[in-house]
Amino acid sequence: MKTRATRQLVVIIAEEAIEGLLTTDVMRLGAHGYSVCEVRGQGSRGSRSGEWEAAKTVRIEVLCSPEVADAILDHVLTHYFRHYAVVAYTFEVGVLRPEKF
Amino acid sequence: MKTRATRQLVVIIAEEAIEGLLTTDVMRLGAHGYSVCEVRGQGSRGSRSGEWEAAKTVRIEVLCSPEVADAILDHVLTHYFRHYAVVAYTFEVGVLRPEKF
Amino acid sequence: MKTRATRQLVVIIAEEAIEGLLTTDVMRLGAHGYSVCEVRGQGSRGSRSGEWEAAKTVRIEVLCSPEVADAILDHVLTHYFRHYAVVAYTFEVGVLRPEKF
Amino acid sequence: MAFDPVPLFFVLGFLARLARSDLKIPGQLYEALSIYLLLAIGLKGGVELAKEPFFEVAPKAGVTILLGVLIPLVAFPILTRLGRLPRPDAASIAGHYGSVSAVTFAVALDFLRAKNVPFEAYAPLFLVLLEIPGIIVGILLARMGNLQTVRWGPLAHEVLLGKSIVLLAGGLVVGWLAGPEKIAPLEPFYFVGFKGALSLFLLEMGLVAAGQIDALKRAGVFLTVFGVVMPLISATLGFIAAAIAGLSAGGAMLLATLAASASYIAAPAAMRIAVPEANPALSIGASLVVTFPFNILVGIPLYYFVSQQIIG
Amino acid sequence: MAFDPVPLFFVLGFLARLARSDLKIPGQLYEALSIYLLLAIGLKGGVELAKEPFFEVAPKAGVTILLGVLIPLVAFPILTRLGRLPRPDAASIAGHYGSVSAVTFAVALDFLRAKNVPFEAYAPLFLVLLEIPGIIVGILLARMGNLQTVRWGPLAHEVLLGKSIVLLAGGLVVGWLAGPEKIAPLEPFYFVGFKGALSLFLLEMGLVAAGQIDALKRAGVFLTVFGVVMPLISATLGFIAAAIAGLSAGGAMLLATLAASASYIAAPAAMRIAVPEANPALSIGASLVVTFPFNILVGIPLYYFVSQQIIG
Amino acid sequence: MAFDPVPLFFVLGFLARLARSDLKIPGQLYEALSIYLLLAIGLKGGVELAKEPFFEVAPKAGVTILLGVLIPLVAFPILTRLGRLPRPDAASIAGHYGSVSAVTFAVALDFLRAKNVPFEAYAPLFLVLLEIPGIIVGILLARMGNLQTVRWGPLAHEVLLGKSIVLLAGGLVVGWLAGPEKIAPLEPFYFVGFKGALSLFLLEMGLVAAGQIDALKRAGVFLTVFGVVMPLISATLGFIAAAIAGLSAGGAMLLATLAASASYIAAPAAMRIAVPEANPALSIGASLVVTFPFNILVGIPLYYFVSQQIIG
Ligand SMILES: Nc1ncnc2c1ncn2[C@@H]1O[C@H](COP(=O)(O)O)[C@@H](O)[C@H]1O
Ligand SMILES: Nc1ncnc2c1ncn2[C@@H]1O[C@H](COP(=O)(O)O)[C@@H](O)[C@H]1O
Ligand SMILES: Nc1ncnc2c1ncn2[C@@H]1O[C@H](COP(=O)(O)O)[C@@H](O)[C@H]1O
Ligand code: NA
Ligand code: NA
Ligand code: NA
Repeated sequence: MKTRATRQLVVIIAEEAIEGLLTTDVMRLGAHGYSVCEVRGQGSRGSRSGEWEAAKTVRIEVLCSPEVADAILDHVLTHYFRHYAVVAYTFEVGVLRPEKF
Repeated sequence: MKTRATRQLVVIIAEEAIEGLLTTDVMRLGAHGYSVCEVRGQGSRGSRSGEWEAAKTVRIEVLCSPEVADAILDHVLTHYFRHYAVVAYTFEVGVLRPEKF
Repeated sequence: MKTRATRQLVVIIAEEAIEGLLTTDVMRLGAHGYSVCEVRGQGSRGSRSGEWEAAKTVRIEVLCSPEVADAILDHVLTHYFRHYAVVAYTFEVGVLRPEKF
Repeated sequence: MAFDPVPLFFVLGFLARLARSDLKIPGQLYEALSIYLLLAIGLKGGVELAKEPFFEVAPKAGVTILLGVLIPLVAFPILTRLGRLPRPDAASIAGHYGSVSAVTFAVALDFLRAKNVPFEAYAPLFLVLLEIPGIIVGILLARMGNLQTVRWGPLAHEVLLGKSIVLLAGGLVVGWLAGPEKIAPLEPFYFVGFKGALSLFLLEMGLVAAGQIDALKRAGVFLTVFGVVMPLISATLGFIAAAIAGLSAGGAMLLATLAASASYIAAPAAMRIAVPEANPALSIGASLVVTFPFNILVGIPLYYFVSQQIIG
Repeated sequence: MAFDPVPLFFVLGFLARLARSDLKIPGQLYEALSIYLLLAIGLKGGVELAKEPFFEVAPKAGVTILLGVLIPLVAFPILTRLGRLPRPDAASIAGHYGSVSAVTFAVALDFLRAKNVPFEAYAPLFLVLLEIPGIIVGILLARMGNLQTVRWGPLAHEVLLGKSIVLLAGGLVVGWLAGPEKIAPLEPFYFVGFKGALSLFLLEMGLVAAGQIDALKRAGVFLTVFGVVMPLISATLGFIAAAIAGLSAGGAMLLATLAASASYIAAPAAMRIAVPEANPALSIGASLVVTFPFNILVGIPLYYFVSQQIIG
Repeated sequence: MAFDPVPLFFVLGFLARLARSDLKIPGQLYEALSIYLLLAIGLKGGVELAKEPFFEVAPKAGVTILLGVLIPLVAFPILTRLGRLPRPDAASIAGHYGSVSAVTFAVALDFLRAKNVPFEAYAPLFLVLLEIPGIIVGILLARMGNLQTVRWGPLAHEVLLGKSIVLLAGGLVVGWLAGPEKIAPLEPFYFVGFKGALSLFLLEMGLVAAGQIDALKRAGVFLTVFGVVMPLISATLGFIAAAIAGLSAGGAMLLATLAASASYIAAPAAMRIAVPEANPALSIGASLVVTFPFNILVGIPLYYFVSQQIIG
């Protein structure tokens, strides 16, 4: 397998009510893009079926540099973890066109 | 990049008919949550377009400890692989709030 | 945690207009399956909300051998990166039933 | 010659998918239309049921349930002996044919209404009664000898509280409790629009059925033939049951259609859980790709013709 | 006795979900129906508004806004003193009850139309006017002392340009600009089909409400009782406001229903952003699982009865 | 003054999105409505087509196809010479303007019906005939000299079996096969509800168009002007074609509207595959953000006025 440049993939799973806040913050912190998909799920706050406005959950994925990844995760930790249903994780991936991220 | 606590992300792609069985099993085996999204796709059993009941496929992702990940994967292997359209994989991720998973 | 056979997961995020071309190519290059989910997002070409035909984006994930992963990524790089909205990355995962991929 | 447009919509969808058109079904439109159709059928039946004395309906209901038990028992030996299918596959397919297709029923209803043929207006009750027994018989046939291996809990759930039963039976109860006068303001939505919604749903069914053509290939010649012959056998049994129950020509045609129809929603879901080793491609290939179009295009006019000959 | 089918659909959905049926709401059908209902309410109101002189409507609008400010101010001390709830939770819940539920209003409209009771046909204007003030008062109650901590920008956006305000107010303006004659060809779509669409939406609301039963458990006994008593208090305030504004019996009943209803769309979204430390399970448990069904099943007939006694 | 509500819905959606309201289009509602509208247009046209002798329609069809070939040939030099656009962009945009917008046609149809203006009722046939030629000419213009670089297989597929062609042409055939009497029971669904569904779709188009305002910025001043001037040129060509074909005033207005309209569904999809180096922001900015609203708000009344002057 070829060796490729690496970047971090940050994934944030959160209630849809704060999707707008989160994506604005993500871009402000230096990411160049993100992708969102709708999920349903279960966690410590019970089940979130996605059937109506307040029960929607989104999964946001951001491909970015390790520095931006740190900034995003720290920001999520300080600003959102306390009061919102949020899960976040990160891992390293090999990318094409690393200069894009 | 900061060093973070790690956990396993387990992903199971399966026909929707067994979503209820799988998520119940996942929680019983020690996971504290999961997220589900709907996918369409193709595999050894042909194409699954998701257009009607029996052609739906879901992607379940579970963030959990390595032990729980092993338990889930072994369970899927013994109970579902033989008769159902199932794909499963796992990888390590860095997480915030490791005690949650 | 048990040691497992590894494979590559290749993820391609692209405008839906070329989903058919991409999935045909992916299978032709040796993959045995793929899963697609619909996303919305933002990138260098601005925001893609997914609301109407030309603004749809898909996320294609392919579990495959490292060789096939290389072939897919190289193909995407040569054939699609120039003119289409495409993001692609890859990482290693532990799998069950490695012979399937 | 003027064709009935409803089956034409099915043909349009079928051909579009065969030609690999990019016409796609929004999955949630499919779900929305099926919720609508099931509720509309149930409501109408419930309103009518309110008018009937119980002792008038009960024996007919009994005969209907027996019919649902009988059909899979007839289908099973055909599938194992003639078709040489393994027990789980044969049992699963038998269960599909014992159960029913609500959309096939809807097309038959629409057919009779267009021709102004009278029928027992509480006929949707038959649809509700026929959905479950066939599935249960199918599962029992698959598990004969080792019933303890079935996960009965989730299964009972799946079967008794499946979407179609809840909507049909729920609609029946709502229609029954509300009565004709209170339901009247819902008519423009649920009844005047019915045929149009049905036409759109059949377009989608055409796309879905053609999308399963691979399943048919795996099902093979025997199951293709079975998918045409079995509805004829079941319809015959349906006519006999109708005669015993003393139904009108219209009612007999509806019961024959129900008998002839095969489930492609409730039964597949139940069988995946109860009989996972049965290959779903076989039952879906036969019921959805052969029997469903056969009934829509050929069966319904045929059962109508027969009903007029023998009863009308 | 013949039941009104519309609330029965809610009960059907509620029971289906309690029984853990696999009947699911296609999320986009839910959204489509809510867009449709809000537009239809707005359009109808706008057409009627075009007929009214401004000075006739303005004072009634003023009283309505005052009502929206008053209700959370009444609810808040009940929640902090009697319920011993922390300030953010009490304020958030007060905001939910100060705002309104468009679907509850739609059911009340349908109730009056079915009984042919006349009412101020521009009543949807009250709905528009009542959505926002309660939410703002709730946020102010939560943030008293430290208003600078609120992210006012995104919040103003969320509140003033939320889906329901845009559709209701937009519908009002379109109806008002187009007038009765030009709107007439839209009648079959937006008005004749209204009750049917409402019935389907209530089926979905039944599923949603029963799905939030856990939230109610977390909300506890006090909030369950509050969810029944508060609408009665608010409805009383609504009747007083209606008397001051000089509304007809029908109009008074609608204003009482609006006052009694609690928001479960606009308010939750605004509170998540403005008062994140408030537990959403509490407000949703009370407003959606208790107050919404209470109003649909008991409140509306009750407010109607009262309106006929005191004004009719 | 009373406004026509249908364009007002577009304005409402447009303003809501510009104000960054959170009002969102459920993607599948958009798809469902577009399936519905295309089928309804096709069906109606098919029913009418059944009444016409072939030799009456054939020459008009021929003129229509020529019109579809001519428009991109006129647009292309304007785009390359005046606009100094690179060949692929100019060709792609020319193709968009050679093809048509079914929704613009639907609004024009509704406009004539509201005014009771008679027109050739098989006009949807023109819509079907005009969708494809313009796209093909656009692709040929882009690939002149190196036609072998085009992936013709997937392309032919995309163009000939695209959603809109299948639904329009399929509806035509179903309507033609079924005839007026058999289609009658589908009227409440497909025709009485048409204007309402169109109003909802235009609300969504308003949101979509305003969401593409960035594309317009990238398209620049020249393409903004082009988006207003080109429809006027095309409409003129449409009127000339109508005169040659001997259409009535209503029919001429419809053909002019079709000529003036630019594709934003079929053409973008085809161009992405056939001419990937063309920047889609340019064609979408012009066709969707300028020409579509221009036709809905100004063009259609204008073409109507002109048609009455020169033919009516
Ligand atoms: N362990 C987990 N694995 C995957 N997703 C999770 C997990 N825990 C929570 N989630 C997702 O995050 C949402 C909020 O979680 P919580 O705040 O724990 O209720 C849930 O509805 C799930 O969609
Ligand atoms: N190699 C693969 N990569 C990603 N998804 C896959 C792969 N193989 C199968 N799938 C997914 O799993 C489903 C069932 O696969 P199968 O059982 O192989 O038919 C497919 O419909 C795909 O959604
Ligand atoms: N850094 C990123 N992380 C995740 N997704 C991205 C990123 N950049 C772009 N995307 C996705 O890829 C699509 C096309 O990107 P672009 O070509 O940069 O406009 C966007 O609409 C996003 O869905
Ligand atoms: Na049957
Ligand atoms: Na209130
Ligand atoms: Na044109």
